[in-house]
Amino acid sequence: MKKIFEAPKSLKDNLFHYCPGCGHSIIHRLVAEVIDELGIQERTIGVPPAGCAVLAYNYFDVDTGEAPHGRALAVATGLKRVLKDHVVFTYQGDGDIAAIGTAESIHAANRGEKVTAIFVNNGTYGMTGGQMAPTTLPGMGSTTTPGGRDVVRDGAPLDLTQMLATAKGSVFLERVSVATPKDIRKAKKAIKKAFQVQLDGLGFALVEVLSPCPTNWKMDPVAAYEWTDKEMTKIFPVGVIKDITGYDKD
Amino acid sequence: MKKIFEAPKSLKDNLFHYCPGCGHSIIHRLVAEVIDELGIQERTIGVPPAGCAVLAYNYFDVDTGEAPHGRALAVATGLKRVLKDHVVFTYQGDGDIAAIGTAESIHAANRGEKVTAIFVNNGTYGMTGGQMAPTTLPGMGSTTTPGGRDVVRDGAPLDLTQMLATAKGSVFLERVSVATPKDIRKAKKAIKKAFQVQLDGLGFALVEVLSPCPTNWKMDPVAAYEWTDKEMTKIFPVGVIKDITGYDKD
Amino acid sequence: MAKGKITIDREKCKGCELCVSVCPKQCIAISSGLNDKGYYPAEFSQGEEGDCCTACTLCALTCPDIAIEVYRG
Amino acid sequence: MAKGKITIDREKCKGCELCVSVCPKQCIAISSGLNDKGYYPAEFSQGEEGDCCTACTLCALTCPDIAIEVYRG
Amino acid sequence: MGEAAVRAGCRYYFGYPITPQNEVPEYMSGRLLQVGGTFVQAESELASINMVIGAAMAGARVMTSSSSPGVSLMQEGISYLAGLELPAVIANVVRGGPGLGNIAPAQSDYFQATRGGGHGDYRTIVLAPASCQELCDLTVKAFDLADKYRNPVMIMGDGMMGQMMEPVEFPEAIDLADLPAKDWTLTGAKGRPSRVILSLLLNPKVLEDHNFKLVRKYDAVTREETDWEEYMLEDARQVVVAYGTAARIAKGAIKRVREMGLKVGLLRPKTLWPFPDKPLKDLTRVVRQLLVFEMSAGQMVEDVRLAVEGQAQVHLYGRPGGVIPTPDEVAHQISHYYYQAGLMDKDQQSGRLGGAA
Amino acid sequence: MGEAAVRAGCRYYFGYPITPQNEVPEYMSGRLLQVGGTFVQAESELASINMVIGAAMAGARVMTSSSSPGVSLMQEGISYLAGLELPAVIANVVRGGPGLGNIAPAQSDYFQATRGGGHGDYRTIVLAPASCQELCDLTVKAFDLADKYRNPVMIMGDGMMGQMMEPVEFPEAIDLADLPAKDWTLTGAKGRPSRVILSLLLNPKVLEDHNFKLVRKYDAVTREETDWEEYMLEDARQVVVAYGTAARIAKGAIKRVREMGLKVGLLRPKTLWPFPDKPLKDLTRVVRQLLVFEMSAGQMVEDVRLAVEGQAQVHLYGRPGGVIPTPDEVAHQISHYYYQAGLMDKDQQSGRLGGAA
Amino acid sequence: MTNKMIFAGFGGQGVLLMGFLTALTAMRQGKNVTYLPAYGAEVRGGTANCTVVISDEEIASPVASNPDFVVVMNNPSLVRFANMIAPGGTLLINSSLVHGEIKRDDVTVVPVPLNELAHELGEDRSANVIMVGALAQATGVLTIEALKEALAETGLGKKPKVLELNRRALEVGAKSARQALAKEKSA
Amino acid sequence: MTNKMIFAGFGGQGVLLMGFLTALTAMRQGKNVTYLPAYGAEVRGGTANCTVVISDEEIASPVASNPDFVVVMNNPSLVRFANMIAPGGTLLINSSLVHGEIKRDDVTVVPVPLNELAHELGEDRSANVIMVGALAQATGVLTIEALKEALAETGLGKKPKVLELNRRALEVGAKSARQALAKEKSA
Ligand SMILES: Cc1ncc(C[n+]2csc(CCOP(=O)(O)OP(=O)(O)O)c2C)c(N)n1
Ligand SMILES: Cc1ncc(C[n+]2csc(CCOP(=O)(O)OP(=O)(O)O)c2C)c(N)n1
Ligand code: SF4
Ligand code: SF4
Ligand code: SF4
Ligand code: SF4
Repeated sequence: MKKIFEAPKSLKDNLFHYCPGCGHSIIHRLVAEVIDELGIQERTIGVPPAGCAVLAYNYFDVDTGEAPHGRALAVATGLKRVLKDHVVFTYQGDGDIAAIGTAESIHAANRGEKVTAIFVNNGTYGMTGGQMAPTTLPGMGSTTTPGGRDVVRDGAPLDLTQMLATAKGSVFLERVSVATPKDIRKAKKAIKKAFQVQLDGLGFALVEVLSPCPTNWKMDPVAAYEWTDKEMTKIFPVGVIKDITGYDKD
Repeated sequence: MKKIFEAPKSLKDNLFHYCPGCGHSIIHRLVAEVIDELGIQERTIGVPPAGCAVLAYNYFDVDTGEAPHGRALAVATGLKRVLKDHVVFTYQGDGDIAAIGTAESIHAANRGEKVTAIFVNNGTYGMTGGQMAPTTLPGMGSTTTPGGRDVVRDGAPLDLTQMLATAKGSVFLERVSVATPKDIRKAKKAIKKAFQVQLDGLGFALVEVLSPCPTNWKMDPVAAYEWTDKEMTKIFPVGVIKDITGYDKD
Repeated sequence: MAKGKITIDREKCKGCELCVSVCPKQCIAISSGLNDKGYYPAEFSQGEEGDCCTACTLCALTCPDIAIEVYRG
Repeated sequence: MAKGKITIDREKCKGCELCVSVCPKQCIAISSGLNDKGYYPAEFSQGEEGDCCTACTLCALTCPDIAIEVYRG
Repeated sequence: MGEAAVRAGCRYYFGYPITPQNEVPEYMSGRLLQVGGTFVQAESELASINMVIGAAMAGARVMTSSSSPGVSLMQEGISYLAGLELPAVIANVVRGGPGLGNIAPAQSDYFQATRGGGHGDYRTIVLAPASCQELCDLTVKAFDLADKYRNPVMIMGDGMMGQMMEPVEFPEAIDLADLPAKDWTLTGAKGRPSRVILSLLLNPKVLEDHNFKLVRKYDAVTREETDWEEYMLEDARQVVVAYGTAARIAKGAIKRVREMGLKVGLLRPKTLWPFPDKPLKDLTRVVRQLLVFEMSAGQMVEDVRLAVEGQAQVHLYGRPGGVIPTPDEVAHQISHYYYQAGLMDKDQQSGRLGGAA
Repeated sequence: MGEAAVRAGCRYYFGYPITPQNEVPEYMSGRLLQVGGTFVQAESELASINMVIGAAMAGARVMTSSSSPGVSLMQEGISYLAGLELPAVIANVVRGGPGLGNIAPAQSDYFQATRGGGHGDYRTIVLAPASCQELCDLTVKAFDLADKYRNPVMIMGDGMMGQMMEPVEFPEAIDLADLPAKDWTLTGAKGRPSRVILSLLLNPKVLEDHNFKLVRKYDAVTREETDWEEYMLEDARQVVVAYGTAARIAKGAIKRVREMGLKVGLLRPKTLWPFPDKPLKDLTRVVRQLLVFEMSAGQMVEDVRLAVEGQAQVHLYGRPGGVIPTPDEVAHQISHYYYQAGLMDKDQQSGRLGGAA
Repeated sequence: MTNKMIFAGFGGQGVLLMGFLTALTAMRQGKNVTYLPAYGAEVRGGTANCTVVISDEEIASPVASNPDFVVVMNNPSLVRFANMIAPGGTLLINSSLVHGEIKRDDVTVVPVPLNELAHELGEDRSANVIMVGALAQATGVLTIEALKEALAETGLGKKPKVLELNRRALEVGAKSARQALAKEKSA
Repeated sequence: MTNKMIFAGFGGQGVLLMGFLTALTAMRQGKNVTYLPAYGAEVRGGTANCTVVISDEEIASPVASNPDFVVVMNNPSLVRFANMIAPGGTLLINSSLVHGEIKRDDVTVVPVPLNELAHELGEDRSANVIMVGALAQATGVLTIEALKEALAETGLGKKPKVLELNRRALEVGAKSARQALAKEKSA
């Protein structure tokens, strides 16, 4: 029998430290598969965030450099400006990219930095134990919103990707999910395109991935994936948000 | 003869330190007139920025508290959360609100802070001597963009107000200009509405005012006002950008 | 008789000429002498007929330095 | 004969049950014993007919811990 | 700490999550709701500290808390707080650094706290509790000092203290109405001229005067508020200087070496700034050997050296990176220097100590 | 400074405008274009320093510049640079503080620079030029030191130096190809295992080892790179300690008092960290009186006190807030302490000094 | 008298709650107590543990490098903590899950078949409470009565039914430990 | 020999350029020079000024609290700087604009009717260059020739026509100062 599914080469053979059912590790795999398929492992540099993915360098078998919380896209800017022919991507959680890193994200996109951002939206601060994230859904529980997020008291979820669409330098923005196998396939396509945009030097590309965090959502994994599919997509509908790449539709 | 035009009460009788023809002083006057008309001088607190308007407390005859560069809306949040029945406004330049203060601006709007922001867009860093601002127009000169702003090299102008429109907590956003007497009248209306929104507790309100900086544009004032009217409005068209106040159209 | 008149505070004026440019009746001109701050301030005149100003307030609305007060009557 | 088969790495598996939930043929179940990390890992069986798996890869696609490899042939 | 703050009249908390201090915002988010206060999870530490500036301007008792990297981000804001003379309480639950470091208990932000990591000549009052009870008491005191001197006050703890559970007696909740009125706050210019709170003083002479005024204030704080604990100093030949968690461990170590007959005591600064220079200097009249024990590569040791002006040997036992030495390890250091200096020879019954080295 | 940086091989500048150092970014925006380098006006100082982190990871010679409040915002990033062991040059053109302060020349960020305003145990090498020529030379040196030690280097100037025009001889531009290769940069894992640059060291023991490694590096820097200027020290009875602009003024003052026959010299630290402890301590064998003159409320004076360990009187003449005293004012202070201590009695021809007080 | 104890196991086994209940009870009994959970990034997928120190005097350090009691809920924890126990100390193990060899003869080993006992009780999740009961028995510092009262202050006793269950769990644990200790002595 | 000079006037009068040209020329003549413009927020609408120190030795301080030469281009500057001049120093004033009384008899006053002279030259904006010519004459430190050469390095001499004009302006200034000084002496 022929092996038709195995771990990508661009991942090291380490066990993930993520919780059972965490979306992060699926997204790691997708990014690594894309790196493999594009054949860019040897010239890719990753910038992991502070967040549950802070140890991403234990998994991605590419050069990686740590960024302070929220500053991944500024660090990536510095890297890419020096290494113009390399591929630079950031991997950031919602708190990282859309709260403390808001300014860095928006201005990197606006300058049209030729980097790829993977934005993992799990609606919570996973690493620090489930505080409210900018993307926490209305009514959703968190350790800093007694009774669940109250839009009047705590503000409404922030749609960073939508905001980035108004930035002139952003070229490709898509929101995807890993809730179902179908979503996972689409997510990979989007990620591949976001890397292709960089290879073609078009500008800033970002893929937002809706990603379950069973631990902080206090759900079992299967329920968390269902909830991602049913509830999260209501506030954060998946689909292309901006595409001025001019690539043929596929 | 009856005096039909004089300085508003909410301005102190100090000579403006602004350059000849600077739009800041017009905007100061408009804000003061609105404060007078709404009768809120005694319960208004202003937050001036770092920028040419850093000395705004020399002019506004209301309580004022200085904010670090870019942080006016965070300071205003602190003030307003304590002084719920007071009126808190920030007065910020484009560098202040849309570069270093991007995160604070976006999140204050997203939380729906019940404050009013006056955003003076003069396309330059006036106070520091004419460096590129996030809002500098393509091709426009600045001391940090040799040959003028080059969109590919320096990024394109950022439209913060448009971005804020995607934030759920923003209720009223309008872009106005002070290039002509007609614009000035409209600007005042918009500013008044933005204060009314706060008085009615609806959420975040912001008025972006296109404002000439003859000094750093290296134009004489009359030319600067014309340029504001003709050129700036091409990239930053005036008009209501978001209005969910439900007020009757007037 | 004149419908309106304006006063220009010589020492507040910075000579930006905006009032000159917006006055529909051309009743404002820049004076030839400097003020204490070193600017050539604007000057108002009712013109040859003595009734130039219509109290339209456009100049005052525009003046960044609130140097202009307008009277009607 | 079976069209496909999968292997599940017992020690990589964290027992999240996602593979169980997506397998259209129900060829995967959670085992009753703990692995060294303290999880109840998933187990594959070809079912009573011995040809449960169609090598659709849905389980592997979903498995967050890349514990599953799929074979076809 | 959260509860103590609420009892001290704190009704406003602005903060951003960071381990190891998440318990504070999590507690405050619920507790402030109950007492009609306001909790805002800011978008960053930068935003938090600036919200604190705003609330302080409005006259509120307000606090934020964070841990090392987050506190670094607040340095501009803290400099403003000091320059604007605003009262506020900032808790730093110090973790291992530099950079991302780790989340283990550390004391390596001592310089940042006591020297001012922000720009300009200013000081923050820095309190260093060593038990949950003291954390509670000093939290209350922090708010009082902040108001009294119109100055930011920092509480330096570490993850250990943040994670520990010890029995605590809470103080009576104060009545906000009992606090002295503030005559400098921004509350709207009703019936009085408008006010301005600023730190922009373009004229150097004016800014210098402001700075000298601050210096006088800091002198007053130094005179009035310096605080420390003395432990077994009466007959000590060697004195350990340590604060916070390190001081607890040092106490345990001292108990051990005392059992061995070594005459060792502890001086524990409770205020890191102002630092207890004088008691240390006074000590040097009889004590010739000091051992500074801190969970850093050596920061407080500078203050100790400054205090004793060469009048005593100052040794350092510094453990950076979040390592928490055991009382035994510290006892080992104590006895090492004790014997090295031949201090036991000076002890009367040196016989008792035989073989203890 | 800009030109010197370019000649030192700096091709990347990331910065944000702030007075009084706007000349640097303005110059770099044009100059780097000519040499095929990259200038990015970042959206803030926070972004700047993090772009610097990225460029340094990629192996470039990179710099940023700012002034006091902006440098406060960089403290987290600087702590990361130190923790990640990345070479980078940061220029601080110090202005009056705290808070917004003013834009006049000041020296009140000394603590921030030398003690590390960020979190954790780390040190930045701090260079303090006193003339335009030295600014140029030390800028080149800054890049070399940064690379040599893989550590951030700070150049501390003030608005005075930033605004001054003095004749300068520029060094030869170095050839980037001549620089030693760096074997730790992120350049893609081609033909080698993938690399990671990180400061997250969750295991306290590992982080402690990292910290101790840093300490050893800092010790090496202290041994090798401490630098200072001596001026008229041979026969001095009083020594002024001052750096940067203050040192220039002090020199003028010393010339004046020398004319009056007072035997006064100057020790000028060129590296603020590592601080020239040893020469100062050595001086105390013959000199009993030191006058620290700094344009702050008193920060370097601590380092002087630490250096001399009580072996000399240390007086402070501190002028914060951007006030620039004249040489005459400093001369007045010098002579005040000189006479107060009766030093002129020890001078042989005291007759010459009659009435000069 | 000072007692230092470490509780260790998988994240999901309620390890921190065991320590918390123990500490709380000691506090209510008027002791000086410190409770120090170890947590953070490393916890994801790893083991969880916490340290409790109970003393009549002020406690110098909440860290226990040589604990008097170690509660081990899974195999990896056995490897990590068994060697740290002070000579003469006690090791309580969840004998349903932990099968590793214990190579020390200077400690008392108390095996408690938690999963079986919990199953008998009718609630698998009460395993941790059973263990606390066993620990109380082994240490002699905590009374079962005090533990029962403290239950209500934790999440373990909010609902009457759960409270009742957990009270029984404490007794089951104490009894099991009593038997094990008796056996150990006679062996 | 050390010469300290302050240039002061309105922002628009090219005050900083005067100082810059002076400093640059002195530098090219091999002197130690410091040039210190005062600028910042306060400039908006206020006066602009800069300080130049020219010396044969290392310069202690680029600040001049008692300048030897003061160039005053407008009235507010006269008020601010006239009293600072060192006894025996020289005050150069733009006599077209500055009319205030000068209350000191220990300084030499050199009035230069800049606006008229510039008007005669055919370029109102050359007033500042004329003044530099006058200053060179008054100080004796700078030669007109060296100034002429330095012009090309500043914005004042990029185009040949402008360069020629400014060269003449320097001479006009020098001449005017010569005349004024002669008058002062004879008075
Ligand atoms: C300056 C700073 N502030 C706060 C933190 C603490 N911190 C680490 S990760 C994180 C947020 C994690 O949430 P998110 O970015 O959504 O990623 P997730 O863990 O959910 O994947 C925070 C607040 C930090 N490391 N540095
Ligand atoms: C932290 C910090 N960085 C930089 C500055 C310097 N600074 C003051 S105002 C300003 C920008 C001014 O531009 P803008 O906000 O557009 O206002 P304008 O002066 O044009 O009205 C800058 C960069 C500062 N004061 N603080
Ligand atoms: S906390 Fe959430 S995001 Fe983090 S590893 Fe666990 S499941 Fe994933
Ligand atoms: S620099 Fe521009 S914005 Fe500033 S005061 Fe002058 S004209 Fe106005
Ligand atoms: S608009 Fe005002 S300031 Fe400008 S010239 Fe007219 S009166 Fe003067
Ligand atoms: S999806 Fe993977 S980790 Fe989850 S139960 Fe199945 S094999 Fe195990």
